[in-house]
Amino acid sequence: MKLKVLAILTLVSMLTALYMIFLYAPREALQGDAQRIFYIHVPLAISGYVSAFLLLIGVIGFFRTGDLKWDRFGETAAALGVTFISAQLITGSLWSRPIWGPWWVWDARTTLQLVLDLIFIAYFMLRSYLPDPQKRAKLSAVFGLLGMIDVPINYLSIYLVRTQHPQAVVSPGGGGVSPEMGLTLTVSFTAVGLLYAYLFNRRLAIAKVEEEVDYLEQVVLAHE
Amino acid sequence: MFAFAAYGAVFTVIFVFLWMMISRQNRIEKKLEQIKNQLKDRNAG
Amino acid sequence: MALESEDIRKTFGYFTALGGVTLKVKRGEFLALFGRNGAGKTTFLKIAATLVKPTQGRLRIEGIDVREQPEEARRRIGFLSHNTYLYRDLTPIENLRFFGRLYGVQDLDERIHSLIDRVGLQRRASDPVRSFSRGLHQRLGVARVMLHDPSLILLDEPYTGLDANAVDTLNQMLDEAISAGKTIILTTHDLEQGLRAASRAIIIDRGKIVFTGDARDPATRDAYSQYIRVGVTP
Amino acid sequence: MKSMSAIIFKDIVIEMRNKESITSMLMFGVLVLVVFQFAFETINVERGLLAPGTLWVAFSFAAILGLNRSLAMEIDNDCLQGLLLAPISRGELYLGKVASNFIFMMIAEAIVLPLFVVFNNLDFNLKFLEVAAIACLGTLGIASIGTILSTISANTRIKEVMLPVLQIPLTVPVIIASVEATREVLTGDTRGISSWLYVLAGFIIVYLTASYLVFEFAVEE
Repeated sequence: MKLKVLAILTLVSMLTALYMIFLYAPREALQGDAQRIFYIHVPLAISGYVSAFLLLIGVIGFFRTGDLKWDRFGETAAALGVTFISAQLITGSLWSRPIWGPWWVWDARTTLQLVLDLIFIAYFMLRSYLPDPQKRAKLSAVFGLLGMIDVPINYLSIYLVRTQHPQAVVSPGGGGVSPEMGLTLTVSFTAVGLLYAYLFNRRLAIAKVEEEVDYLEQVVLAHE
Repeated sequence: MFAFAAYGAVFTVIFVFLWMMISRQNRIEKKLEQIKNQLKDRNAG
Repeated sequence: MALESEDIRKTFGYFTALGGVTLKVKRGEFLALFGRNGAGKTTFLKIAATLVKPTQGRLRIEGIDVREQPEEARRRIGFLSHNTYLYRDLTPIENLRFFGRLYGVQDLDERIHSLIDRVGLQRRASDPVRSFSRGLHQRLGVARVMLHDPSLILLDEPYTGLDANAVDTLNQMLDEAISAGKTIILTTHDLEQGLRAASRAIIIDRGKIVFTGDARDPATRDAYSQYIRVGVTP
Repeated sequence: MKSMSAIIFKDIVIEMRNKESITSMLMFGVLVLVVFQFAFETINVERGLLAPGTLWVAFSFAAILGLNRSLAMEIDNDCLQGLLLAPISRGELYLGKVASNFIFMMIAEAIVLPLFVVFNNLDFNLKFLEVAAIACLGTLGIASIGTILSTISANTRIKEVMLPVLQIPLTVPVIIASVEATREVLTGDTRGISSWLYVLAGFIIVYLTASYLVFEFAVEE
């Protein structure tokens, strides 16, 4: 029931956000229509970091309690992390091409997001080769922890490379920001946030049911 | 152009995620149905 | 008490390997654990050897709580399974020297030589273990277990793959250990070997103790054969 | 301390007998250097800028090979279980394996490094020693995280493939910092080197501590 309300809210806010991004927000003077990519790019990027944080919470929760529900929590966060960061990297590339020229610029944020994406993917690859739920939870929690404490160190090293090798880095939204743009960005943030919350809760619920069904299956098999 | 492509890509990715999620849900429901039938057969037999 | 377990439970995912085992083993006892494959006897032994952490329950080895002082407990345990945990590229002497240093054994070289003599590996003492037969391998495994003079010896299916000679050596060493006042817990599905020197016998099924009896009592044999035939003892 | 030295000594004796770990790392490292020479032969770029990258690609991939060998040895005949039975803490066991992995990587690198100098027409001078010092730090970073990741990957069916998948994303900071520090030494412009050394030291401290604490979760059933 709650999920349904959340789904409707998400849909409404997404449609509103789309309307505002393409029709309400003014055309940016320097970058043209390509600037409209930023309304989705920035919220997606933030949700990537949120995923990393939630995975860390799941890992710590699992270490403290040993409860598989924390494993499901972390796994869901990582799944959303892969999805949102991958989408965000594509939007970044499609912005970079018309504005900077190259498809891909190895600047600090892009590189960090890419590495984070790779860590999430490695996390899933590891899980897919561990059939036993308990062992999978334990080992992927260890990897998740090591991966998430990598993020700040990674950020530091990548940031240092950038500052020591100055490149043509144009900060996003080079032109002036009008109030309409600010409002559009806010609505877009809300839409992405709601979408994230909806997908997170739905996937978490599915994971829980899946575990229960697996359990039932085991019980049935045991009495065969 | 690029803006449309970007939003298209975002929606594609989210659609793929949703599709995978829903097919996973269907798989579970199927499995549950199977288990139910199995139990029914056993009680009948 | 050599070993005290209180309601030990272990689950792997949905599978319950041990469903609450409470067991007290006195010093100097020789306990034989019987049960079919997957009944939980190996899991129990691995928990007793601190290789596996129980999902629930307390365990004391020689009065030491395993959760609080795992290293102290491990110092008193010798564990032998059908895997001998020996490095194939090392010679018997090198293997024993390595484990002896991990356990902090005193007068190591002397001890190693006397053990090698006792298990009858004098002539092969400087060949890499890789070239050993299963029987020789297991003899060295026995030497590894005895190396640090453990007071609690845990044996998981030790007779698997042994030739008659090696079985004799193993039995002889177990008898010596018993007369030296050590405690032994052994799992096997070979009834004869299990009952040979044991003082108490236990049958585990589906993660629970279903039978306890004196090893010399004929009733134990009956219970075992019934268990094998019917599954669960009355 | 005693148990650590026992583990290191045991690994050295095994390595002297079968020579698997160091030979494979060495061969792989040299091959990487040679392939890079061919790959960049025709382009006209300054060698000093390119060389550090090739060196660290060689080091980090060779290290993965060495870690796989080192773990295969412990998995064979379930020796890892034997180590877990010993009265030493899981953390000590971890540090012992880190130390022996580090030593083997350093031995292989000690042979690859002079070849690197020869292939790139560099001089054997003080800079060479500085690069060796950086190699020490970078390798310790790789060994600290690689040791725990290799025990994780050992639980999967495809352990040899799983290790690089897990390890390479996590060692990005080590690779960046080591390459940049090496480059600064080779080009003589060492203004930023201290920050790279801090990154390396920070990485080593953070990962040695974290892995020391969670190693028991990685090895126990």
